[in-house]
Amino acid sequence: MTATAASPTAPTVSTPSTLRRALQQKRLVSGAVITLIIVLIAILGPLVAPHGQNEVVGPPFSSVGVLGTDYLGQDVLSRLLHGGLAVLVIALLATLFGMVVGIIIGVVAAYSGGWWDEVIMRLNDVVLAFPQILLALVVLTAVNQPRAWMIVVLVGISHAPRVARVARGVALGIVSRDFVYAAEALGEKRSRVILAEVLPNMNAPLLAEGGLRLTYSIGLVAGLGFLGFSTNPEAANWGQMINENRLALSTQPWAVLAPVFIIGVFTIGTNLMADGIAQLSQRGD
Amino acid sequence: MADVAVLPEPLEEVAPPKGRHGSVAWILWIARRLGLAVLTLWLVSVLVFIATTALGDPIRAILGKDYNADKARVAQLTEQLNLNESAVKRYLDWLGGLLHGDLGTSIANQRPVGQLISSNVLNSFVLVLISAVVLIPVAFGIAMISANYRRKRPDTVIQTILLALAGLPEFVTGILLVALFSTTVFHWLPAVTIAGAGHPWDQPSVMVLPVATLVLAVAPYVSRIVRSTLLEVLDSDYVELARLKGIPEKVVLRKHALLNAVVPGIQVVSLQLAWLAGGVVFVETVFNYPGIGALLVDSVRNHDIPVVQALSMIIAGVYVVVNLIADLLSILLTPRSRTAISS
Amino acid sequence: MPEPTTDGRNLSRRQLFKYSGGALAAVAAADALAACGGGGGGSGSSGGGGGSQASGGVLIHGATGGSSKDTIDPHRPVTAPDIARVSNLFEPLLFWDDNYQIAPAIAESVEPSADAKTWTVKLRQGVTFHNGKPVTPEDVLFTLNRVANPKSPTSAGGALSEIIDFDKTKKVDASTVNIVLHTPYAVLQYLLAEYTFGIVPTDFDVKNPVGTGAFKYKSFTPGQSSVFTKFDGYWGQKAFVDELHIQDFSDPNACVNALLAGQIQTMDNLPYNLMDSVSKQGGKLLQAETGAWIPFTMRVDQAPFSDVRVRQALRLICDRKQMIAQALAGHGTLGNDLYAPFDPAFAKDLPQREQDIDQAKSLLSAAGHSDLSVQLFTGDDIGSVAPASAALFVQQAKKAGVTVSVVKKTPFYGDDYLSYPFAQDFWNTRNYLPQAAVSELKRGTYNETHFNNPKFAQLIATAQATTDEAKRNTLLQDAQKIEYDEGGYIIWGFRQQVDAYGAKVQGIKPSKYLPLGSYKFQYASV
Amino acid sequence: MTNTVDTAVRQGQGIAIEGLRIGLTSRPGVDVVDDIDLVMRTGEVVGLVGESGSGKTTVGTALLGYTRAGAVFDGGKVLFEDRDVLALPWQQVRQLRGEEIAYVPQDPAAALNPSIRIGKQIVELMQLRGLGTAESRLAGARAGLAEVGLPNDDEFLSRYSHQLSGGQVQRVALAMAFLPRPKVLVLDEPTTGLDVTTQGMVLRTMGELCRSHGVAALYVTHDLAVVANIADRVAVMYAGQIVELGPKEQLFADPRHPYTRALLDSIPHLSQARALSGIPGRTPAPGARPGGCRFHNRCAYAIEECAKDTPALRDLAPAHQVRCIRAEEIGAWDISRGAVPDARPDRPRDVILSIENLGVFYGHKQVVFDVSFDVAKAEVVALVGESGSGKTTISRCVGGLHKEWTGRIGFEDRDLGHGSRARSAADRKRIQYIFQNPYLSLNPRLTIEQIVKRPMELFGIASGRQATDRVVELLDQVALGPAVLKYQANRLSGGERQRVAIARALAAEPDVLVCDEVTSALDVSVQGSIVALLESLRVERGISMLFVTHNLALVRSIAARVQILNGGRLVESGMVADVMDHPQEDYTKRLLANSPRID
Repeated sequence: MTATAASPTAPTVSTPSTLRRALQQKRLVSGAVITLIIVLIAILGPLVAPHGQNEVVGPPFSSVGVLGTDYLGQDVLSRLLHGGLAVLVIALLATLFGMVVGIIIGVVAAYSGGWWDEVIMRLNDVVLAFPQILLALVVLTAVNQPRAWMIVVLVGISHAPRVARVARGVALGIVSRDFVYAAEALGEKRSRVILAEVLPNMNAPLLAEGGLRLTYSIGLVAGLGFLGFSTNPEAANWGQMINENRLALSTQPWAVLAPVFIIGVFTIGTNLMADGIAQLSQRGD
Repeated sequence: MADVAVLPEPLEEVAPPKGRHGSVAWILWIARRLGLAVLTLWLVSVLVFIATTALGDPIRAILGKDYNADKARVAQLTEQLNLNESAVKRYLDWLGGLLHGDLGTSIANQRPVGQLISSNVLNSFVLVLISAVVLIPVAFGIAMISANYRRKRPDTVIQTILLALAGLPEFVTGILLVALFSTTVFHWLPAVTIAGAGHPWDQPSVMVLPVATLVLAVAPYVSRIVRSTLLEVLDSDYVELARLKGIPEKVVLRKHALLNAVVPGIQVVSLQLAWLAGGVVFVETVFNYPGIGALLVDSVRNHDIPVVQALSMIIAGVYVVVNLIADLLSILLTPRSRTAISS
Repeated sequence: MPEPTTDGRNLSRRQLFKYSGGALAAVAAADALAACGGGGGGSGSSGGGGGSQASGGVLIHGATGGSSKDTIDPHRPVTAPDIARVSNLFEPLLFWDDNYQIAPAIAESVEPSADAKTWTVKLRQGVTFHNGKPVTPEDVLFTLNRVANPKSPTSAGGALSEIIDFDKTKKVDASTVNIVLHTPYAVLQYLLAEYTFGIVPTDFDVKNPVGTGAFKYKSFTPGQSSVFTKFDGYWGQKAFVDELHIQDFSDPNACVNALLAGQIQTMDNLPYNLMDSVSKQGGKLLQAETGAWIPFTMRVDQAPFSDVRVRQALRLICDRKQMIAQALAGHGTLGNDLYAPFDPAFAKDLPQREQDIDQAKSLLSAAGHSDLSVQLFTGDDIGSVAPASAALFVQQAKKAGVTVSVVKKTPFYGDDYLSYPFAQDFWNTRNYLPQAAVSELKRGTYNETHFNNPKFAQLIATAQATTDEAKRNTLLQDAQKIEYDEGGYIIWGFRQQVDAYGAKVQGIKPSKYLPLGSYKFQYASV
Repeated sequence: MTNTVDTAVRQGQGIAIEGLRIGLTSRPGVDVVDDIDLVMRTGEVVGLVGESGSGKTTVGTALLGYTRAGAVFDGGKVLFEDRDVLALPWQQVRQLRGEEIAYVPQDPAAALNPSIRIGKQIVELMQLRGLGTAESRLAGARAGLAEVGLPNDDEFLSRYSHQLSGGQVQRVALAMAFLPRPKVLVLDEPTTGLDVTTQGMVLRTMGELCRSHGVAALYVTHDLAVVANIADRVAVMYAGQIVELGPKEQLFADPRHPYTRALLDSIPHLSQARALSGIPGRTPAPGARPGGCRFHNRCAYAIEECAKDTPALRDLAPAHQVRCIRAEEIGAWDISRGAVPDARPDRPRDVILSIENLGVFYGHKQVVFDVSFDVAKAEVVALVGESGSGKTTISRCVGGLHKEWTGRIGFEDRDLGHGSRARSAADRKRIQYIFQNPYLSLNPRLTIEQIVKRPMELFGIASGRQATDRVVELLDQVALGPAVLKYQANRLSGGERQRVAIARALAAEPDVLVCDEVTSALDVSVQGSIVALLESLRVERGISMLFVTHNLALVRSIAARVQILNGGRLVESGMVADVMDHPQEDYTKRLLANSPRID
């Protein structure tokens, strides 16, 4: 607030920078901290786990160890520490994939407008109306051993049409802004208009959507495990742990509740972050 | 088309609403939307057919261990599924049957698919309907309370609880509810659905826990969306004017704000309902509820292709119809869109 | 595990081929078996309690594993709920009793000729179908034809269809049928006692199934439930309850919850880890030894398993005790790579194979596979024990330097079933000859290991034609020695059957044959 | 200046604000408005004038005991009939609102509930309060609508706000406010965004109503010209304080505060071409206001002392108060100061852009019919019309933003393509378009440097380091320092943004600038400086301009020729001075008559 005197026309800083505003956002900060903690657990967990992920330490569903044992007598705490990274990485990649595909569809539809918009969104509706479980099972049947990228693609594809809807909605509000017309009047290429003018302005709502999608991804990756769709059946994996030990909820609840809890906390973290980002974007501009 | 929308040509003198011939416009609009819905369903049917065809040789999957031992069944199933015909012919036959309301015959138990799935479809429909009836006032009520206390303590508490609930997988919610109300702590409610030959709701207490689980799974999301829309509306000029006019806060919230926040709410609720109709596998599993989610998983596992196809089309149909209704409601509740159609 | 083996020895002394006497003898046998089950079982079950059982009421049985594929066809049951249904509506000529011994049922006796080619079936008098029609030889012939028609046999009738000579098989008089075989078969009674051989009338219609069981059909919805009512004209002990419901569950947890909430009275196949919580919350447990096994299968005609040293090495790698302790939560008996433990011919004298990593390593290196790496195919549709034991095997193999990677197939019983080089499977209790016929002979329907040993086949063929039990048992033990040394199965144990029922239920006794006292719900009261 | 609470107000005549201060909840000690004393007597219209950020709306709603979220009453009173509105329990305040003190909103199109029929909205308050019967309320609503010159049949009552035109909505809002017969009326920029003819009509209606119903009215606006037409007394606000207050005639004839004078200097006049000037710098936001006189850092007359103490509002003449220590020293002021001669009609024209028989369509709908005119080198041609006249549409066709047109647009000796993608890079480079709203026309994610540099890179004018140097040069030309290079647009004020937009246009080194209402989103003081900037570009660079505006007075200050449009057709065209002073067509005359004027 001191620049005013120097030059009469030099603008003063009326709004703090985005980073500073982000740090002032309680939701965003607490969400980021929670998320970071879980991510750290997932990354560093294998290093500090008391046992190997497949090491048998006692009878099945017994109270041996901090969180007891699971259906095979493996240590729940160790599996919890081992089983995060794969889930998080796959969920993250799947979210990214779904977001990218969805955003491309949505933005292209919004930017093209008119007839193209109608056709693209109609086809999008068709995909939305198609039961996802069928898609999952087709892929399941088609391949012997699912590879990680297939899960990524499968989960991503289930996100894409939904993201596309959101992205189109957001983009519609931007493609009609004058700066986009300004770029067109200059004769910018369509791809550049989309990449340089439209997309950067969709950051905040898309980040918020991404947070939400990440949450769903984790649920979906876990759900696919339920259908027998996981890359490495014996490796620890939060989603699979829930399914493997579901039967023991009443006898050895930690085998189920621990992964549920950690996924739940992670979800809250990412949701808080998404929420904070959304609020930030509302206050900005 | 986008060009038109951006023209800074505000406040043009608007023609008065046109009278009777608005109904023609409505019929045209509905016809167009129905046409699009049919088109969507047709494309879905193609996808469903391709997907079920891609599932591989259904007979091996159906007979499993018995494939090599039961040649007669192999021949019989080949006959029944017309596997000797070309895929295009099979698709056209199936589509033709579909249009005549003939869903084919289940491979798993040789019953007409229509008869086989009708009770499950009805069960799911009722479950979703009751859930919706409970969900809508609960979600909107919570949103209104939360918006009323915007960013004060009660709002924060409610939002945190909703976030936590949203992070809980629904089967965990279900299992916890069962433990709490049926088996471990209290013994108030039945744990699972035992329908016998009738319908689950013949014994209304059976419906309580599944409905509660579904509501707990969906309400947080709906409520959060409605809350944020409400907050947006509460910041609007017309709400400010209503306050400056001296309208009591309760009336402002109920009449001025809610009326305008309800439309995005409808869209969210409709999406969630469409999802519920096809995706309540976990809840149906936990409560042994005989609905279409469980039946679909089951049929896919059995490679009961006619049933899978029929259920997929029903789920797609529900999605399309619910969307159509939601769009219609949104337009009816938004005077601007409503009058735009009739003029 | 001493009790079951003792039982086996006792029973092996029995004269198995001849059943005589009428209803009285049957009742006596049943009593004797009840005593065996209660006393000799020693599995800690609380039995049925006996005492005064009240009539009336409805028994709802919860079963997992059902689906819209459910059937009520007496000759095509697949899943546990199917079996529960057909076991109560229909009855075969003979029963497997609770101790896995042959007992008379609709047939008073079934006796072979000296060459084991002609079998004389004497029907019990006064047995009627649910519609009141008495059981006649024509019905038996109709049923035989329905099950084992050579042109389209059911999967359960495959073995029968290959040996029965339908041209010569005939009614002798109003209560006698002669079953004539193409080739000698000394253990036909085993096949006739299976639950898949329920006798049905000549005008049988699966839409309104009529049998001779203690319950008669009322309604049936695949994947959901079926309702049966008490059959007042039953020839044996009439049911206590008025109605029997068999309710499908897709999730065992839901089933347990229903039991604890008092919504159902019995459930089969209780997951082991839920035993504690059921008994803590007032449910009762029913435990029974079985001959059911979940083997690893190695294709003997495909490298690296074509080398017998590799097969033996993998058998030595398997820590059987850990398998039982972890995959079966301790509820199982040790396996010795041999099946049919209740068969009188069971080769119990062969030394118990134990984990021996050093021996395994040296075998592997001798075979040139010291850093063996193989894929193990498994699937959820085999049952929950399979993926668990697969996971354990991966760890055990690591100790011997063998890399096993698990491939989960969905469905497992799909196109590739029977051609997996290294996989898993499950088998229910069966005696040796019928089992060997389907899984260890070249023409066997389920020869998943592709075992094809001429000497073995010769031994089996000779045994089939040998009516003298002692001689036959010697032949079969020789055959088992071959499997023990060269076979493609790793049989690490036999699982224990655990079922649960409500506190008020009485009269259910453990059975080695099928869950919940072989699903004989007529003995249960609520 | 603590006196002046009119005794009349104490006795129940009108309403008075006394020592009002409103702060921010989030930043204690920071004021939004401060030291406000203002009286509105019965039957009197007081104009409250200020630029954006001055706090005028905050003062307006304070009369109803209302602050927006985030603001809080820090002190002072609002006295109404012996009661202090700010001290009353909220139930009573609510009771006052609407019935006694009514509010007419800024943007009635947004302020009327889109989901409630207007008939219902008009009577809603009375219905809730149980005033009158259903019939009497309906009759009142009909009478009120008739009073504001609107139809009052059932069909009209059952319309929704979006089915009314802007002027109609505003008059409905007026009728709604007047229905409960309030004693005080707060009008918050009620005519912003309306066409001049509509604005004139609304203003007349409002004036009549205020006088006939004897209400005390506060008219909040940024438009001095409007105030000149309607108010009895005028208060000028700057940075949260009233800087000058006096009877209208006195204030316009003899403004004593430098800010009032600067404001008046930046207003274009219909009757003469003025060289407009802006006020340098920008209005400080709450919390960023300087100590001492809040205007001192932008004031041409400031001396050292001005920065020391906040001056009080003091009496200069009866009823004329000013908040300036140098009010007596700064000399006389003449409204005609700064007039320049109109462009000379006989100057030779070298036509660069010619529009011939232009017809424009949106789909099947034709919106512009057979328009022909041309633009010469270094000449500004104004396109003037009300909303819907097609002026912007024409400019968009010229700028390559709209494709569906017939006829010919000639540039030098060749025809321009339909839409920018159909034009050569050279044509795209040489015709640059500047948008109306600088808040929308700059990509908020890019830095100013990136924005201004882009046309140079695209057209191969400069790149890299060289381009950056050019950017600095251009920013300097539009009076922005190099400090803004790395800023994003959201850190600039509206005027600064519009300068960046102009710099972007200049970066392409164009020969023709198409300026679409480039000043209408800006405050008058900013408008003045933008106009001055454009004029200098024309003179120095010989750039031709097509200047689209609704503001006739502005045309006089900037353009040589004018084209008057109505309903997509050219109504009148010619030299600005000719058209303004001797309009031929009725439409032009009506436009001129309705334009508010100070002179």
